[in-house]
Amino acid sequence: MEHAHATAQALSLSLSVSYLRYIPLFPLLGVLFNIFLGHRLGRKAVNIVSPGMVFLSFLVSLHAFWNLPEGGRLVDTMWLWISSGTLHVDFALQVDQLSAMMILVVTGVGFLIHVYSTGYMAHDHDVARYFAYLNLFTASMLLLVLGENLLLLFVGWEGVGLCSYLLIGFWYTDDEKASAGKKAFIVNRVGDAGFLLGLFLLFWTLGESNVWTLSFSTIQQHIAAVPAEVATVICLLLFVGAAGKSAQIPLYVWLPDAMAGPTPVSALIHAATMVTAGIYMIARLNFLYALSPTALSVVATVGAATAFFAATIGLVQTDIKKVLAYSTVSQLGYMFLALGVGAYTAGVFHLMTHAFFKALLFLGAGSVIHGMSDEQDITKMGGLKSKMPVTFWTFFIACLAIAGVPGLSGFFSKDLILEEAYASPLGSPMLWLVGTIGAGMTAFYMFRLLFVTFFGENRASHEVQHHIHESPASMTVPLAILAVLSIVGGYFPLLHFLSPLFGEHHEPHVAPLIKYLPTVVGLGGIALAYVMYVLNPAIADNMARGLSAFHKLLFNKYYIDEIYDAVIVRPIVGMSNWLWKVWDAIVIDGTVNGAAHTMEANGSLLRLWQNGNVQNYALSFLIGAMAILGYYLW
Amino acid sequence: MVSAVIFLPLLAAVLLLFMAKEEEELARRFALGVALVTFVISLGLLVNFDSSKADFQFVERVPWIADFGIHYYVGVDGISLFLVLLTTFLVPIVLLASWDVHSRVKEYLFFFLMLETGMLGALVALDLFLFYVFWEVMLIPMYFLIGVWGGARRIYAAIKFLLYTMVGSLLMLVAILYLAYLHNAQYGAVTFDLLQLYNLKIPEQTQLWLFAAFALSFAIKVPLFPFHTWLPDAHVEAPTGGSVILAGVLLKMGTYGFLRFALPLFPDAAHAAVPTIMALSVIGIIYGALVAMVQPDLKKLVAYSSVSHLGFVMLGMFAFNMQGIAGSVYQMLNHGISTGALFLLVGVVYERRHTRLISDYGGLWKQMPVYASVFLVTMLSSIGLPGLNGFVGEFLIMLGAFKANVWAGAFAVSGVVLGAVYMLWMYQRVIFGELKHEENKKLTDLSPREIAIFTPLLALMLLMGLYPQPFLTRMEKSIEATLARVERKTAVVQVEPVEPPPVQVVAER
Amino acid sequence: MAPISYHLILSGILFTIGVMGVLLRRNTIIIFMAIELMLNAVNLSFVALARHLGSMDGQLIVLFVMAVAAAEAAVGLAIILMVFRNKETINADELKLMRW
Amino acid sequence: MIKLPPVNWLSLLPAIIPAFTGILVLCWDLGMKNEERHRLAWLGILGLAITAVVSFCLLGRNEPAFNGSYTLDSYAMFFNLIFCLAGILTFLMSIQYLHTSDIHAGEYYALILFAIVGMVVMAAATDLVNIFLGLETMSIAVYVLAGIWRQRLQSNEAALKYFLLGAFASGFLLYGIALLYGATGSIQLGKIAMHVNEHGASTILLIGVAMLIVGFGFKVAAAPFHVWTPDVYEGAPTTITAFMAVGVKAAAFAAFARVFLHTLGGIHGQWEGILWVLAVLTMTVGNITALVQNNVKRMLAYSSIAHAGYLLVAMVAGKELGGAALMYYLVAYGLMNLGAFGVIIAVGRRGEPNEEFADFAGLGFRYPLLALAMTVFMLSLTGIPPLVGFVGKFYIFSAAVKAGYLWLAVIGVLNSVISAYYYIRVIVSMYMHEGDKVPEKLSARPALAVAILIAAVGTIWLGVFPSASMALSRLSFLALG
Repeated sequence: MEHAHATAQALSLSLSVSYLRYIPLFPLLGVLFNIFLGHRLGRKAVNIVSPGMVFLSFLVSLHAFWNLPEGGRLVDTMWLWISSGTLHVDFALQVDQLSAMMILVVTGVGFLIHVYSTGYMAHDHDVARYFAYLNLFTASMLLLVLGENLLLLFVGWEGVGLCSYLLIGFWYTDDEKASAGKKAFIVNRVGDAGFLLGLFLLFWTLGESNVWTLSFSTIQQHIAAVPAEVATVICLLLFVGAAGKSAQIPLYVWLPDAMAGPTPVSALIHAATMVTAGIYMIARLNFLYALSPTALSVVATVGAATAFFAATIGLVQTDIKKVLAYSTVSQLGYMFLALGVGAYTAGVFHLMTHAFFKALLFLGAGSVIHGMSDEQDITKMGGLKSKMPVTFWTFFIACLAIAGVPGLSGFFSKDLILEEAYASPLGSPMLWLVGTIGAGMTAFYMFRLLFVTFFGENRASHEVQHHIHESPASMTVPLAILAVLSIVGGYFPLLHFLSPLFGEHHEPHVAPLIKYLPTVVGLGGIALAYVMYVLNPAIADNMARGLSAFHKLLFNKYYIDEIYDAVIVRPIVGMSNWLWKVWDAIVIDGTVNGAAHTMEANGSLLRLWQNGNVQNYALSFLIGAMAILGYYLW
Repeated sequence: MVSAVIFLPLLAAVLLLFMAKEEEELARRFALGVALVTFVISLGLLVNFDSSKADFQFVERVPWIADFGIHYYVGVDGISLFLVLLTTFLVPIVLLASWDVHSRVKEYLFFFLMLETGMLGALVALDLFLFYVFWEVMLIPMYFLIGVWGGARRIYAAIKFLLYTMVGSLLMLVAILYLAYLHNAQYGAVTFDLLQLYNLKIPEQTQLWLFAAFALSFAIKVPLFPFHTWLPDAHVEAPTGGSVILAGVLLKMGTYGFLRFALPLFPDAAHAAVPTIMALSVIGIIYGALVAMVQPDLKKLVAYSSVSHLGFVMLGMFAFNMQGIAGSVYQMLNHGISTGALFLLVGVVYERRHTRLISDYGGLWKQMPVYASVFLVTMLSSIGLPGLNGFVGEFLIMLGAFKANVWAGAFAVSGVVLGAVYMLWMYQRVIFGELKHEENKKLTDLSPREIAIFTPLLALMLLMGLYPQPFLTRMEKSIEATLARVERKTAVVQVEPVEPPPVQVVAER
Repeated sequence: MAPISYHLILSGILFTIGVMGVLLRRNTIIIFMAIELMLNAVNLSFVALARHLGSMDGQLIVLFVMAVAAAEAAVGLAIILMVFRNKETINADELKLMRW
Repeated sequence: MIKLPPVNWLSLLPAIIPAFTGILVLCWDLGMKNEERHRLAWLGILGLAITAVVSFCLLGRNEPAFNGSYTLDSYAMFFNLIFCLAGILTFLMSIQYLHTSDIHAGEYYALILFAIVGMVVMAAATDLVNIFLGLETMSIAVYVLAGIWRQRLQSNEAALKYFLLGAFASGFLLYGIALLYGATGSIQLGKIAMHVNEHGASTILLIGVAMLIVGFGFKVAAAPFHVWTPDVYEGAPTTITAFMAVGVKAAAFAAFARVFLHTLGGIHGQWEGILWVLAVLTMTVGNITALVQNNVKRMLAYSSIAHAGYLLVAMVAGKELGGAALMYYLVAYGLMNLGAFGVIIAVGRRGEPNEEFADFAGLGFRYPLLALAMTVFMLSLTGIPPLVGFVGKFYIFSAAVKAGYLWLAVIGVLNSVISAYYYIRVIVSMYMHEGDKVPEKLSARPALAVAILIAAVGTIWLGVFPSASMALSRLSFLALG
């Protein structure tokens, strides 16, 4: 399937408009409102204004979506941001097919989560600060997807990193939560460092042939100026950034800990929007990645590895949010797998569908936690089916979707990825096989979660059971809407819609076995989960006992965190202590003070020469005279 | 106009001396008033500064010592304009922040205004002798500020600061003398006029040791890596106002000195020194960040962060390309604002709790929310979050450094990561977490006066982050002129900046 | 007439004896006498040189030197007397009030 | 009848006036009651003022007198101004000082005037004998002055040491003159210069030059010959120490420069090596030993040795700029040192000299004006612009750099950094330590206050507007021809 993606033709149609700026502006106004007026006007006003702002920008996004010229883009240049020497960067926003889809997802799902949060945070006293951060996050995410050049994308990129830091550490009084936020920011920063290096290399390589730009459309026009091997380095560096932001193998450690934040935050940031930034960036720079197959294969292998690896950990987790977190890491792995094999549309399609059902799963989990008065350990739950029907049914639909049961959105996007993985020249049967096993495991742990939480009888303490209630309307309505989207999402004509960017989509024709095996494996996974956790729960326990070593390894997340701490964090802190105590204090200061002391030592030595005796003075006098005479007599 | 800006503070300082000892309030208001007036006049400089010209503007030239061809010769160009503005902008803020200094207020204000004169003079002097005079005049008030109003080990810190800087500057004096007599040998007249000295044809060998003398003096001031040990002591012991000015402006004297004197006067030596200084600045960046990480004392942490930030500035400068130098000049301004604000914040808490140890604080957000949010924005600007001023400077520097030397760029980027680490860790231990200590429960939030101090700083951080153009366009021409001088090697002819006209390919609007 | 070098050597020797006297003897008065000896040694060389060069300047200087030496002796002995009256000793080793 | 040869009285005027005033003081002292003694001081000041005015008017002229052995040239007149400045300020400081120490005023003032006569003769002499005569007149007067505080043992000891070593050094100087006379056949500087320029240096001449260096080295307190200075300066009464540090050193340098830079300029190559070593040794020894002193007066003694080192750097720098730099630096050095000693006197009280660093503690904020003056002097001695000390050092180091002695300039600069430490220690104790010493109110001692004021204003004024005085020193050195 050759990549006849759109040549210059797509760029001709770029309408200059001036209303795009309002999309990020409305949430920003929300931020200012919350900071300055939030406390004074009280909870009521905050609960109306914050979601309202997001809804307004949703409307503007819709407007932009309708007027999007066929195959072209809307551009809104605001002002000249940085211009120094040959660097020339405008503060400009653009909407093309990819950005249109992204802003709709961000504002749409974002709005639903804002509404949900009004309910979820009902009894939290610091609501203004919470919504200020949430609006700031939405604004930065919009800036990220609307940015017309790589630098603006980076601004949004770090902006969302900041907001995730603030929101994860929202309940700052608890040290453990605050350090989780810090961990997220620092790991993101490591990724951003790679991103920056890639950006510099791109800028200067283009500069070689006198093309001074960072804006996507211009880069695309002059992409020929970038030699292949340099392109590989650039793509890998940018992929480091993406891995940092979208939690792939080396840099995924922050996402599970990010669950310390409030659940709607996890839903919005760590499921629907922020973590997809990496995928958006690679999709946005597809013409660059197309130059280096090696980079693409690296992306694919890392994606597949992450998908499989995270799924294995997800099997045994007992914290409801941790399971969902690892499932997100795994699904992101799938998206990178799709990008890696060149199936950009499939990747973006899965991104959209994943946004819907994963947000739904998190919100469902939030409503469960809310009901179970902040209990997160699923082993202490059970039998919520009857007590929280809406939550159960929406949760059930989402599980079906993510497991790839035919008919729902997950099936369309995930199976498409697996087919592409098999069929595409960049893909390989091995990738397909790993993907399929992953799909099976996904189905298994999702339904394990469903059965343990909602089926059987409730294992919580008596008074907790007494309080279990269905969440209020403000929480259940968004759940319902998202459930509908999870079902309908698969049928959006996205593949055709994105064709101007990624080229006409051709159905990969693959042997029926390859095409249907993942679905079968998925259904098998569900059945196995049903057997193990509903029919005869004992099996699960003795299996856990049987393979206890393996179980313990998985449960402790392969001890990755402890390894990182020992290999990276502790040596750095040790070295800085050494640098400070030894190098600074002893070596440099030592020499400085030493010089001062030698002066004084000599001083006290010379001082002894003045011993007060006249004849001693006459002697030194004579020595001086002799020296001068001696000088002349030689 | 320039001379008015320089000598107004000195005049006010002398008048202050005659004021009675008791009315501290009057003395404070008078000093603040004068500082504000100076700021307004310096704004006049900004307004009618013509950014299309590269050479010096508002030039004033009066013969001073005829025998040696020394003139009182001052002028401003794109680079020094903003440093002058930074000085006149920071001094009123610092005076406002020193409202709670109660011991010997009159002398405190006297030394501050005298310090301002010294700094401004050094920034606008175009005669090497005059520059040297102001360079030394700057030392004495700072020495007194640290020595008299400082903390426990103030005397050691003050003497160390003074002697350390003096060693460098006196060696520079010998180099200046040698330059003047070289000019005499080549053109027959002894002169200290910078513009004429730019045209000197200096043999490579002599250029090296001359550059070394200048570079040593400025490296101590910057401070570049091995010469930085005086900075933490000076910062920790100096009073809040002293640290802000020390970090805000005095450190920039070193980098400004490199850009104005060391680089254009000795182009060949500058090129020869690029690898060493780039290595030192990269080490400085990483070393500063690493050591800052383990500091128990807040002020020491910010001091080491300054070592790291100024390592960036030096890196950008020695990239010898437009982006690098523009970034380094811009970062000088940013560092002045963000580190100045950081020190003020530390001062606010120090004034209330009289301790600088991070472990004594914790959970301040609940107690002082406004303070915590101001601290948040300042911290973010200091670690270079896009959208705030730090990012623009650091981005340009890293871009320039990456072009000059890929590895330097790579290590500099790691500096950005380490920067985030120590800042966030400090922020978490001070602001987040449980409100454990009893004393912290009694802390009051920012007073209106303190808010008045931070609003202009925060506004500038945002403005310089989102709309840096007015600054960058004004610097452009002077930086091009300096670059042309640095590139000219020993060819004496004044080479116009011959850069291929950049093909400005911008997506059609 | 003996060549000029004999006289110069003699005055050199006298001069060195004077210097040795200053260094070795303890008693301040004897030190002072040794200094006078040095001055006279120089007078000798002046006279010898004057004769050798045939110019009167040398002789003239000797007169001046003698006058100065006399004045110096007066003042010097007065000082030594003052020190003796206060400290009962003029031994150079004891006069060590001020040192380091 | 012996016809007196025509005597050019005009050239002698600057010497006659102080001599005459001295005699007047002595006579007036006889009939005077004890408490009006201070009037003698004002008489002395009047005399010196007249001398200064006369010297200033005679600046432009250049007339030889006494057939070549004495001249009236602007070089000598410039030095006269320095001597009068030193004399006047010492007198002002002494008025009050004599009350706290029971020194007999009459002889005291007369001897200072006679010492100044010796200096004037020394500066104007163009003949080795006159130099010797001037030197001895000055020295004998100052030997006595050093020991004039008879009750204090230190003063006696100082006088004795100064006398013995002074006489010892004059012995060497004389021997040098003799050898020079032998080698060149004349004692007139003009003739010697001609002889040296034609025949260059014979060994006898070189030995003579060596002896001269030893003789002058002692007077100027150059390194190996400086050992007497700390004891004598500390022992002598502080006003006399000030007078010695400034006046005597200036006079010695006047003769030293005239003989070496002008007369023996031809063989500069031979003796500049020694002076180079002497300069470095003097600066370093002076500065390093000063570091460890804890008596301010003794520290200033070592610092005056260090400054002699800087002056030797000017000597090494030689003809073009060196001489002018030397003269200018002597003015600067004079002002700073007189001021500093003035402040030490101001801090002292009857009975307790208060010369330790600790005695200066906490002075900064209790006596702001006095402390400010001391800070100005200390900073100027360190060489911080915009004070006269810096301009002086700048002048000397530019002379050294111009003459190509780069390393000398670098060593000189590094020495100033070392010197910064012990000068700043005074400021540290004044401003940064707490103390309770209560010196007498300055207003009670107007003369002393005026002296310190003159010195301080001079230090600041000549620092900020040095152009005129630099030109004057350059012209007067060129007048040597």
